[in-house]
Amino acid sequence: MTEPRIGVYVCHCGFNIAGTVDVKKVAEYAKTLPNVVVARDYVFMCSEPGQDLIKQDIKEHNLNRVVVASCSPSLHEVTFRTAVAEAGLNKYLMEMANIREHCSWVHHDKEKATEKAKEIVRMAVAKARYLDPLEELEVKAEQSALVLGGGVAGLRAALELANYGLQVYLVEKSPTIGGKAALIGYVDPKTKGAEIVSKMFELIKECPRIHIFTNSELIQLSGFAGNYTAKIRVNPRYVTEKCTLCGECEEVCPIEISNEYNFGLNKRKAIFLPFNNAYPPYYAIDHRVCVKCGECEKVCRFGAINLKQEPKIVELKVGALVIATGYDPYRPFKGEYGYGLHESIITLFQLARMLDPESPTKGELIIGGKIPKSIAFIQCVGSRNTTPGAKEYCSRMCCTTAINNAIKIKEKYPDTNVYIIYKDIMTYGSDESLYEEAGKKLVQFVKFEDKIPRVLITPEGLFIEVFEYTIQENIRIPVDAIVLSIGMLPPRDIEELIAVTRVSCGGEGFVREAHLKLAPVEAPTKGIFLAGCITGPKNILESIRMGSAAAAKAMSLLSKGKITIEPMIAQVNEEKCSGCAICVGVCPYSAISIKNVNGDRVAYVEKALCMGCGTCNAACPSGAMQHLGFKDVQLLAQTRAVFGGEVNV
Amino acid sequence: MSSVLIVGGGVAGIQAALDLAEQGIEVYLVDKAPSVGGKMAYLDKTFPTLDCASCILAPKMAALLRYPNIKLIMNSEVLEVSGRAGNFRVKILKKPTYVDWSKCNGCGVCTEKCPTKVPNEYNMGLSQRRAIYIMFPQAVPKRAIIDAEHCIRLNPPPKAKEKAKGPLCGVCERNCPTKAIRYDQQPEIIDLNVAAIIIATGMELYDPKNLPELGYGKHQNVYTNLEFERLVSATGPTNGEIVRKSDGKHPRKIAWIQCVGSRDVRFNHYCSAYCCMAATKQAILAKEHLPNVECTVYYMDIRAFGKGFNEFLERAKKEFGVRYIRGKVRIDEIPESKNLKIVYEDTAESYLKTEEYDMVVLSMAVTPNSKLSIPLELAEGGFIKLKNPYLDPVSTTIEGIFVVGAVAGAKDIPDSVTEASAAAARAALIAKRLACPTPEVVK
Amino acid sequence: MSDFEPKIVVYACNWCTYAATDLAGTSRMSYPENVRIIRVMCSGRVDPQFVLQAFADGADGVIVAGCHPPADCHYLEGNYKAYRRFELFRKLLESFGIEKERFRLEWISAAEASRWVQVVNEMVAELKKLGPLKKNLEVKE
Amino acid sequence: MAGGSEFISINPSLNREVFKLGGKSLLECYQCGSCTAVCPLAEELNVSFRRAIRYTQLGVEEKILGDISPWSCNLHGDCTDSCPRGASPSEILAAIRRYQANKYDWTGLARWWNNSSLTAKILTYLAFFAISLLFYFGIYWQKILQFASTGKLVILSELLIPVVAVFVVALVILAPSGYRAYRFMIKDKKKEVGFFKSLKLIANFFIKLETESMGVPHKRDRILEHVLILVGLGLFILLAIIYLVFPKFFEFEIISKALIYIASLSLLIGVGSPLTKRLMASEKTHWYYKKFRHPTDWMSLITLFPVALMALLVFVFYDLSMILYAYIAFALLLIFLIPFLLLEFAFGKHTHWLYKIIAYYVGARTGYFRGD
Amino acid sequence: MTEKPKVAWYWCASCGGCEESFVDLAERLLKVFEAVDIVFCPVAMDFKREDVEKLPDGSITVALINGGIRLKEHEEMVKLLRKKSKIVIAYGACSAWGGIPGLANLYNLDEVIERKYLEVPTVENPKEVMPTKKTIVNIPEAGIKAEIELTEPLPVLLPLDKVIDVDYYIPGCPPTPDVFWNALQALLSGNLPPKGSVIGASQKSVCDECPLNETKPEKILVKEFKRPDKAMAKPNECLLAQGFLCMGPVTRGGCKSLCPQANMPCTGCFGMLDGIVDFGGKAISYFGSILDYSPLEEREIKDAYEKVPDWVGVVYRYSLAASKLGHKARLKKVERIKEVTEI
Repeated sequence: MTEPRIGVYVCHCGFNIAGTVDVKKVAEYAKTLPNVVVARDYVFMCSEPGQDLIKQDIKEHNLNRVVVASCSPSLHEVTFRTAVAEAGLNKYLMEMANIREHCSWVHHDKEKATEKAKEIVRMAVAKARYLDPLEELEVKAEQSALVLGGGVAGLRAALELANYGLQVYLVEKSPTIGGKAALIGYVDPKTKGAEIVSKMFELIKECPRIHIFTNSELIQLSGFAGNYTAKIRVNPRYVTEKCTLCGECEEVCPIEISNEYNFGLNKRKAIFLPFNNAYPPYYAIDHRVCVKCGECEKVCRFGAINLKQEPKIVELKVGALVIATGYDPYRPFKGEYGYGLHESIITLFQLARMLDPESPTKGELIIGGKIPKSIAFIQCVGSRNTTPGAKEYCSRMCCTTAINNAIKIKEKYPDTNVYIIYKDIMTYGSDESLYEEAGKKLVQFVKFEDKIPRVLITPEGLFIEVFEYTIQENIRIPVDAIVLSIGMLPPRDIEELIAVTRVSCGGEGFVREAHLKLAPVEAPTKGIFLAGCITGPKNILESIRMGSAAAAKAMSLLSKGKITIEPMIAQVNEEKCSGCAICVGVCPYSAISIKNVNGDRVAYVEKALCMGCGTCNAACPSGAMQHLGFKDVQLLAQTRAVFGGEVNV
Repeated sequence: MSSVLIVGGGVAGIQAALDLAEQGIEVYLVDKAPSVGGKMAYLDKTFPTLDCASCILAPKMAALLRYPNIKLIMNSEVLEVSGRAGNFRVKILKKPTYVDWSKCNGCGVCTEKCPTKVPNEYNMGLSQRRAIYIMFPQAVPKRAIIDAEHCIRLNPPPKAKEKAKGPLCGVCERNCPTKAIRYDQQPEIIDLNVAAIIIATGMELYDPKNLPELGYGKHQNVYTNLEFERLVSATGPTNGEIVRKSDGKHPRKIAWIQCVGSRDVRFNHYCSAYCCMAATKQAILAKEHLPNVECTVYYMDIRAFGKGFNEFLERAKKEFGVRYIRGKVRIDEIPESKNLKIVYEDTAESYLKTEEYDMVVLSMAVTPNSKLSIPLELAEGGFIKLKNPYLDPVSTTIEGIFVVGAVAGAKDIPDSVTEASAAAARAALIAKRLACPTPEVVK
Repeated sequence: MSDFEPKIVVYACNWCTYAATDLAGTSRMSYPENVRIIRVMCSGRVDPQFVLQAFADGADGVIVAGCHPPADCHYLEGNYKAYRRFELFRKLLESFGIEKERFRLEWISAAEASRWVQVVNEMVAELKKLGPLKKNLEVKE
Repeated sequence: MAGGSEFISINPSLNREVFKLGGKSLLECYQCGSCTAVCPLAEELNVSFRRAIRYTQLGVEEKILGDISPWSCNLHGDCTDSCPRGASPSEILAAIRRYQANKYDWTGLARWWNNSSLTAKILTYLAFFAISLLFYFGIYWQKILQFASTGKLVILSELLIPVVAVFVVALVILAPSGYRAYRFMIKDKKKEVGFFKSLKLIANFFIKLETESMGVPHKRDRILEHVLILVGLGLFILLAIIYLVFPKFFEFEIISKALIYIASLSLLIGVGSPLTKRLMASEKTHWYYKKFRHPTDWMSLITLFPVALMALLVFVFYDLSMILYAYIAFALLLIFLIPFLLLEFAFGKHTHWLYKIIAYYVGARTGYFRGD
Repeated sequence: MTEKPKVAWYWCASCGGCEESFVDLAERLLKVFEAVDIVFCPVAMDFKREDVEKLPDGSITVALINGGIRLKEHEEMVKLLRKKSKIVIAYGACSAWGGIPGLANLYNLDEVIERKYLEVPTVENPKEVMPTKKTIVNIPEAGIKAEIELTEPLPVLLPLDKVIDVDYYIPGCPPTPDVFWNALQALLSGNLPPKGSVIGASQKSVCDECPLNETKPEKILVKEFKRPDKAMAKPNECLLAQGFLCMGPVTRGGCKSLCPQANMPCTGCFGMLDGIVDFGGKAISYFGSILDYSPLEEREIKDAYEKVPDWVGVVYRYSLAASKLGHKARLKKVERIKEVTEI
């Protein structure tokens, strides 16, 4: 390294600095510091002439480091970096000494403030001596994105991205896209989830840049923002696009299982069509239950069934990943509010499905074989710590959904007594109007607090015993049917998702966003975005918006065709690194891994993932990991300079 | 490539601007205030993480300045919009700031020298600022502005004007190190051509004076929640010390009243969505500032619906001992002590109770800033109507105009930020002429 | 002892505490001259070695300051790493017989300029009471 | 939660019943308690109107029957003004009162009467009128003409006896109902306050409450109307009894005449004022005078109005020496009065004076009044 | 054949283990003797101080010094050797960083002396006989009358480089024969790194040589810290990942990871790597980093630390005297050593 030649520039900032600090003296003092070639003061360093002064000196005095003693770097670091860069110096060879916010503005004693300013300059000069030139890196960004999950959030994100001109791969685990929105009946008093989904399918069909993989899952993800390589396993559907939906195969299929697409309200065969408008519009064979008897193959007149299909592995290059794998409905344990013990105790999802005209009951409310005269919704099942199996969080959508369906019931069956047994009604925002309407439609609300309601199954029928909070009495309500308003759980396969994508989980089990408030659709890892209920319970509108928002983030990332990587990140000295792997565990962004170089374990920093916090540097026991711009030697030099010492490392 | 206009520089507007600018699209960000930041800039901390609001907002505000393709048009409002998606013509009225912002460097000398003191809006009138002022220390852009109404030079008191021979005062002009003061600045009309517009004008607090039974304005120690937020904020009028307006003493008992103006057919039918958690947060902050203070929240339903909210609520109850009482209240002032008597029915115990508090905070409803010069259809509650939120998220009834944040429905910060990004995606498609504006047309 | 001016080295995280020190400046607050601020990106970057070096060189006090836990940290949980390291570090100081008042780990958010001023004032007062550290550390030959 | 015995079974159809009895906004209430908080009575009276509404919503029959709070309500309507749900707690409480009254009534007629449709009510009245008309203008007509010819208004005991008898019958019917009401109300409560002290409490309460209410126009009107009706009816009954036991009193003509005029006018104004206000009701009219109120509310006034009018006419005609007309008016008075006493007084809305007194008494005795 | 290089070997506050390591060279020892002349070696040969003093300045090619500087005598001797030697090597952990005896720096000298002469359980000293600077022995019956002067202790134990300039360091407690051999090779070949370097050992940490390094999980995060006296380590599994306070990551390699291979956590006797300024400071930094408690679990974090009673002993076992603060701790005037005693 060439001997440092440092120029120091002390700013008056009008009187802001010069009023309290003797800037001339500071500049004089700076000249006495080792390696300082030139030191000047000027009235406004940030002004054009001030900047020109620096540029001129860089050329004249052949400076290779610049220290500007003025205001906070948060204000003008960019300004001065640009200035030195214009003079042909690497812009990271500029260091600022904050003698305004940290000195002149907070002190009044001119002499002491001047002394302090000198020391601040000395510290900055000490650090400057060890500054390295750094280069911003650029990597090419693939113009494609992978969307995981074909629910409304994923579909929205896919549409947005495809319209933007990116190639989109939509990977869906089940044989159809559409997710749960397609199944849950009315999402508001006028709109059916299935309608929204079918309209989205129309748009998807129009879009040539969306490639859909159903029956598929992501099994491996490597690389970094802009350059991910994703491996997709495509499980066989056994039915080809020759299928005409005639349905003959379904009749001959000997296997019958509970139909998850109707939330268990009826049964389906091993070869089945998930729902009427399913997309892609072909039958599928559930490979988990199919016994390959071949009956369907025999009966199919169109030769659409091929039982010899094998799983395929597809490798995709993508620039960004949108995770929208949604949620699972809460699974009440047997006996939780009588669940599983009585045919008339059902879940909110089943009820909502039932009220959909395309459900097995054709939209009729038939529970336990009859139309109930009295029906109760129990809220917060699986949420807000009500039962031992419940989560602590509120599932956000169940109150609104329950009330919405209660209104539907009241509209259709005005004589049915509808009770909603709740803890707090969470009809936030404009959904409050539903709560209001429910009152007008004579839906009854029963509030409980800490004591949870109990369901009694007696020969005389069902009863709910509840300690009513607002009258502080135990009451017993006779009902014909009970609907458990179940909340949301993180999807069952979230563990695999985490293992593959290295996103992390919050305490409640959902994926953690980069920042709960200001980066709600970004994962901490650059290039991975989150949409829908994967980050926690949402309603359908919020999920859709999140789909668009996640798409916007991916667009921003990929729009320039390349991704710039900040240079002030961690760097490994492979000569020193012993591969002890301590840094791997401390990195909040999973940017560090251990790799093998010539048989030696060494840490490897994925530059595109590193955000430059430096915690790995602090943790590194061998000094092999260095945070560029804040290296040990730089910070030690700064520390020692407080006391006039020199660093000798 | 064409540009996008964003109306409103709150957190939603900022987010949308950053998302669009990152894609290389030119963005005009218009705000009626002299700084971006919106309501979030007033907050001390945010729920449920108790993140310091300025710590997370200020970097985003500062980031606006780093994009050469973001043009901040502050202290301005939209006068007129014509044209259609892809080619809107917009007229913007830029009101005079009386300071040449290209010269001003926000050093603040003028604000120290100015002789006129007026109530500081940023601190909800709880402290004073000068007639020439910088909106708040972290303002972006950090530029001074003269409040013409109170400036002696621009609006001289009639008597003084008669006596004086020449122009009055002029202290700021004399002291400005960069010679940026322009007393003769005139309003300016800016014409823009933009491809899409994002409305992010946010919300205002509902006027508490509409609820006389709560005595706001009449009783000194009744605060709105935004006032309390300033009071508890480290950058607020008391540097974060919670003291009463009437006697400057620390309160020992504080009550929060929920659903003030919300969920009430007489005022606003909707739930304002943020206030339950905001009150919980403020109660925790009060406990942190004054460990012996007793905090009580009078609520109807605690709406702890978002991520981490219920956990936050449980923490408030268990860790901080915040008391939650379900019931609506009436507030009477005790004239001698200026304490407040809250009369309520504890709906658990079913009879009328009265309790005395030193301070009462009203969790105000929000009302949308939806009175715009753009003929957008409004929905119930005065919120801007969404055309088809399921298929065309964040689109208004006019093609190419999108709406985000609280002006489209009361909501909290993450939801606003999400919508802002969503709108950025939709606007980007139009600005880059990549897609037909609305999906219906695709068919 | 009255004219003893302690020297305090501060490691301030860029996003919260450094912003708070800036805010203290822009708000024209006033505090003693005894502090020297070193900017790091995150309190999780601060290596206990630096603090040891500062003490060895003659610092009378050291402050490591970052964002409030649990969630203020710009880098998710750097502040907690700092917390874990410096909790342990305090044990070393204790064993070395260095008064615990000489080292502080503080959480100061970007808005808490007044908290920053308070911390500085408190620490300067405490250190003036304790006297210089260097005196205790010199090796008598 | 212990065994099932502690649980109160609810009556799911109760709320529908109250809904029909006029509690249209019953289920709009979301239990905020602001009705109690703003109620001018609540501070003095340890009752929760909200809870009564809640019991009704849920159908907790055994609690609602003994709840004194609906009877404590004076229908000031402050709650209705401040209800965030736009519901009308006073209206609901009135409906609950009807429900309670139906249950207190031992004959079951109240229930029939209150639940019956307007047509049924009118038909019932018409039947009464038909019988009475037949009696007075058929069988008794000759006698009337005879009296009229004397040129003096001789009110015969036999003419008054049916009135008093009907009144007594009404009281007899009411007495067990009142007792039932008392039993319901006193159940599960302890007598904590002495008898006289409780009377004092009630008096204090009334004076304070009514003094406060006099400041608000609609409240003042309402109180005055009640006072007028009470004075009018009371005077009439009193005069009738006096006439029967101490006819000499009527020899002090000026006094008796004045009393009679006062009684008639009070009654006329007391009934006419709310009736006109209701008929003229507009958007801005206070809740109390709105049109949408339950038929029983209308009936109680409509049926009383002719009584008042006829009573006045009797003496107007008499003073104008139109004796026959006075007799006819008197006959009509009786025709209207008897069904009024039998239906409205014994079963209808007017029973509320009795239940109210019982409720206040029970409230005072069992410590529901807070202090003096 | 030219004159063989002259080697001096001196011990200060040392246990003798370093000399043992010399013997451990085994048959390679012969080659050493072939290559060098030993001119001074109090542990094995009878040379006196005067013999060294007589040598011309700079005539000793290499002086190997082990042990920390505890006594005035040590100080004098090493200064003398410095004068006479071309190359001075701090041999072993004690000489380089103070070593185990350096831990005494946690206490002031009085405490150390009290501990040594009175408190240690194996000492029986009812008369509280303590060392004095001068002892006058007067036994007329035997006709003995003498004054014995004991050398004075220094207030703290100092590593060699705090007293004289040190050219090279050979680390270890003791240095393994291989390390010593490597260093010798380098010295003899003259192929030497810049002054102040560590020779004979590795430039990477122990982990690099440790076969257990491969067994590490992806992320090393532990819930508690274990010590070998309280917990049994699972064999063939990284000790650090199991929660043992293994100093391997921060310690210079070269020992061929002897301890971890024997299922004992590394104690750090090879000292720190280049670029690290304080061994213990760095060690706590990474121990603090791997403790896996999320925000708000302050109690658990404190408990985890409380379980280890002696953190200084763990992280500064060999380097306290050379640490930034440790060698300066608790200095007080020495009172327990009296000037004179008479027997």
